Amino acid sequence: MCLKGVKRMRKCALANLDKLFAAIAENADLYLPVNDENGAASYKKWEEGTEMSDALNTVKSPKDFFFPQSEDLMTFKTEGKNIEITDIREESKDFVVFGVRACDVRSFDILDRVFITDPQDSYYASKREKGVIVSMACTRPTETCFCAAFGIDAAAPKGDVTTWKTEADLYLQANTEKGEKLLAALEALTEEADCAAVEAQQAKTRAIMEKLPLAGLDTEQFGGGKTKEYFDAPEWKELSQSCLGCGTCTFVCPTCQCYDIKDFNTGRGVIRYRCWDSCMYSEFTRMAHGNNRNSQLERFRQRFMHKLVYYPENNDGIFGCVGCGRCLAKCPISMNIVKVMKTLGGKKDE
Amino acid sequence: MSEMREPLIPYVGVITDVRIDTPDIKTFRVVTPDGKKAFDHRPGQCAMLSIPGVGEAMFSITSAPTNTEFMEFSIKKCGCVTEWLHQAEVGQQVTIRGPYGNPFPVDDAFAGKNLLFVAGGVGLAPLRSVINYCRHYRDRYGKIDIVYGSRSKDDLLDYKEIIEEWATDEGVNVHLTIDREQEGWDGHVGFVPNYVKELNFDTDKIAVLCGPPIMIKFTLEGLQALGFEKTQVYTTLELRMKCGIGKCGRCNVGSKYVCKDGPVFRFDELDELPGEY
Amino acid sequence: MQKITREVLIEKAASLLNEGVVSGVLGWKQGEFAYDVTPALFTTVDELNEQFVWGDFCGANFSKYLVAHTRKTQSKVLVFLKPCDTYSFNQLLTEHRFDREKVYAVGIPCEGMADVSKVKAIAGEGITAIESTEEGLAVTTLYNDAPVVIAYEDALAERCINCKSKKHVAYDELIGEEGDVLESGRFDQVAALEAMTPDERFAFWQKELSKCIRCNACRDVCPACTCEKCVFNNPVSGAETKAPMGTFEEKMFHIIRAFHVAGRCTDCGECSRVCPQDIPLHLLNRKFIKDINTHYGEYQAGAEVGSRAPLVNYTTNDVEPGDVFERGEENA
Amino acid sequence: MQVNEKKPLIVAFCCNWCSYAGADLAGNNRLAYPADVKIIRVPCSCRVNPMFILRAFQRGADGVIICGCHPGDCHYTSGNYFTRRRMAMLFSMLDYLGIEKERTRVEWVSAAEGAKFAATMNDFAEKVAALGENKRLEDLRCKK
Repeated sequence: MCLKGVKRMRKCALANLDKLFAAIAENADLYLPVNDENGAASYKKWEEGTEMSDALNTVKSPKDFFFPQSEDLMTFKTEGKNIEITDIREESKDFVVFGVRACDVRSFDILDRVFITDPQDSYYASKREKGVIVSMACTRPTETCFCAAFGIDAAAPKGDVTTWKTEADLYLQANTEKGEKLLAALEALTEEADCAAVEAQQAKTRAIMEKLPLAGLDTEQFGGGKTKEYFDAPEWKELSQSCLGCGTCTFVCPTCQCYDIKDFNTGRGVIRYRCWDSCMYSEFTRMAHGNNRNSQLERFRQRFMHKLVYYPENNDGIFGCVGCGRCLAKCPISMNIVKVMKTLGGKKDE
Repeated sequence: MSEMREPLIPYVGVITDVRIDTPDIKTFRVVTPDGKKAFDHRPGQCAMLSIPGVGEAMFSITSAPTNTEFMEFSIKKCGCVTEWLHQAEVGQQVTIRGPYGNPFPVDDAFAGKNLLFVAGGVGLAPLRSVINYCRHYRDRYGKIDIVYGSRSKDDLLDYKEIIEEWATDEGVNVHLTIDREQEGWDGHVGFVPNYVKELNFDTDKIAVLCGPPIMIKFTLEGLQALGFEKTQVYTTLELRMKCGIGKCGRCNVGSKYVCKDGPVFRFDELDELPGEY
Repeated sequence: MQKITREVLIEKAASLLNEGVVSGVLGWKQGEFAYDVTPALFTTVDELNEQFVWGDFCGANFSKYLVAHTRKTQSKVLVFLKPCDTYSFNQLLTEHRFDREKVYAVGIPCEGMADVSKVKAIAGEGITAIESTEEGLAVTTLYNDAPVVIAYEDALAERCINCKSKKHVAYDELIGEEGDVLESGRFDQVAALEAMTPDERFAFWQKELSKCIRCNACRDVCPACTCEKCVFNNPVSGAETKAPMGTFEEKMFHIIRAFHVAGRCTDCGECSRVCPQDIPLHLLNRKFIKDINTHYGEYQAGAEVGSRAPLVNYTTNDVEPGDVFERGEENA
Repeated sequence: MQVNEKKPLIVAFCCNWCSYAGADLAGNNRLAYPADVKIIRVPCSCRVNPMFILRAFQRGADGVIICGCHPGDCHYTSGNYFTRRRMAMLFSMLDYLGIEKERTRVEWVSAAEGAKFAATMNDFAEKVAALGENKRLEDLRCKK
């Protein structure tokens, strides 16, 4: 939000962006979206000469920074009958994630509500504490975007610092103490600015948002307490029938947080690590005595019910989806949460 | 960093006793390396045991909280971890973390009530904790009935303790049954749900069920036929778990996480959940 | 642009449904956007009329769905097969993976499918409509005033640029004209990689495979991957892994995945199509196909039902493992 | 034998009927071959799953050699013919991925060829040693 008088707006000429990045990188590791040769963006560590991607978003979400795809938790040494446990947690380094979109910023709130509630997950929490989120407002949302359905304003993302990239300048505004600290360190490279350019850009973006094909997607009919209403809906059969049961949607999703804990025997000891897991996988809930979600229909339903009903039920009505559109773009069979919402929600109008 | 206790990092535990209960169930006694109980728990709570390199699994703590010296786990051989444990000898170290989950409401809903425990097979393990807790604080509860059944006499868990201690307690009635006739068995023969119906219990009590899903299903129906309300019947669920703290997503059923919000549920609470357990 | 229209296919499907020959139709269903098409089972003519789609984004291969589908039902299902799909169809039949009696296969010609990422790269983001015209795909976006017309060859998916065959090798009925097996340049990229130095090849694959997020989409979509329990899912196989850990696991996964389908892979290209990270997985499969052709004689999996896959076969004078490098290079 | 700072670790899968006996014969005849060759006995060379080879590299092997009966002499009639095809395909794939082709080998060693066994191992160990440590198929976790 561009609030005159309340928060200070700073700007930095785009020509000086590299200097700005260099200044940030002096005190912390700086990560920003970078294009590969096919134009697909992913977060990379900034080095001299790294060019920030203009892509709308990265293929993988930035949840990796706090909840990496795989992460060592502890190690064991066994000798005879004895076990020695080593806590391998280390002090995380300060880091800055630059250019996070509004949808992904919201995803951190969603993950926080899982990992930073009692009992706190110290692996996640320590990284969250050390990480500074610098968000960037969207200017060219695409057809798969539907963040507005979840009350997210793509033109005014949250995060520790919000930035807007205009033709000539990068506008920066701090939202938190961490953000203030970062901007204070960049004082020399930025100058006081007014909000006019930002407001003009926001108006333009919001006008596009209203024209998006998925604008007006209705979330009203979902939320906590709707388990009975949707769980046995006959539509699940049709929706799930061609699901391959792969983990693409889960792994590109910024809010999916199911994980597995596994042991790896290195020959010298055992590393206990955790890695992303997917409720879409057939062995996710398999136990020695059976599986409580045996069919792909049940597993498919679990994923969407969790995002649309179970999560909001436990978290003050906040949905477990941010409308980033990654699953829409990447699902091998083009089945996704929007189709689920429209199919399940649509039946109520009839 | 390390001063912050990370819930996923376990303690070291030592197996100090292995009791062979049935052909496929052993009971393990676990303490910390300095001989103490690893942590306090409430009846019905669980703990994560693991063997590094093999895996980690959730087990109900079968010993009662009133036992302040050690914890016991009755474990049936059925997967990687349990098979490994069954080969373990006294002195073997394992890792342990917990306690996890909600206990039975022994101090509120159960207080002053008559209690009926119905268990099948290894389903006695979680109930043993609460039964012994209630026996310990005998004056806080009314009459206690225990219905326990298994495939055969040899498959009855804690048989010695049941006969020598539970059955001899004042106000505790033990009803044992086995599935099929067996030489040397002059007790009741038949499935647990039918036996519960035959015993025709009064509805002035709280019932607690644990056993195979099919037993729970029919026992609940039997109790309802006798006039029990779902609000009077408790059970404890078992689902695949990895983290034990309601984060990894595996034991999620509806908006509940069995490891955190369960494993103890009242049947009217279960009605609110989708039937995926 | 496809030569056969949607209406022709609907007419065929509707008449077979109405006659009671089939009880369902496996076909493509229109999604939210012009390019997002979901494989679906249609059971009524109304559904077909409303949602069935056939066009330049109908890439999904239905052969694998027949495995699960023919198990569930007693009646016949109609399946539309593009030429490349018929190879997978035959290969699955060779491996006795579905009941041929329960399938009514309709071959349809294919002019090649468009790759939506190529379309996006040219027309930009924010696609609101795509129309197939004589000149090419007319793409309307939020940010362009007039539709951008993309020539079909510029939007063609990689696997279709190197289409190996327009000939249907299996069908009960064919709609449209039969095509021919083509001389494709599908091994050119493999040969180009072979011509590199080992260091360059290693760098290439290291870069590509390190992108892997182990979503298993390549495996789960593959018509050759129909094991009841995949070795990578089986906790007792010793190979169960879920994440690309460190430096090794993703190489292991992709080598073994390709190896397990070597000699059975029909080169349908679904693995590369679905990869969310755009890893050119077909280059692994094609390497095996090329090697098999070079060392054990030309072999096209799925070309005929009942043929013996090269890796479950042998001759007494096969090439020695130590000699494949030399001979491979001669033929490169 | 030329030795770098670190001796190469070599895993040799030997078929029970020919090559393992060949190794035995090499030992009985006091023929020297590097001690860093770790022999894994398998019932037939075709028991060697490609995954075994990759796992060996993951866990620190610098070279992997598969030894079986001579083609035509398989105890199970045709096992080694299948091995020959499989390994040809696998080795070619590893080479395609940029993994040094000298790190893998298949050799046919009969029970009578103790000398060949020792010579093969010496030669293989030398070639692998010249390549240095296996970096391209390593798992860093196993080196911690």
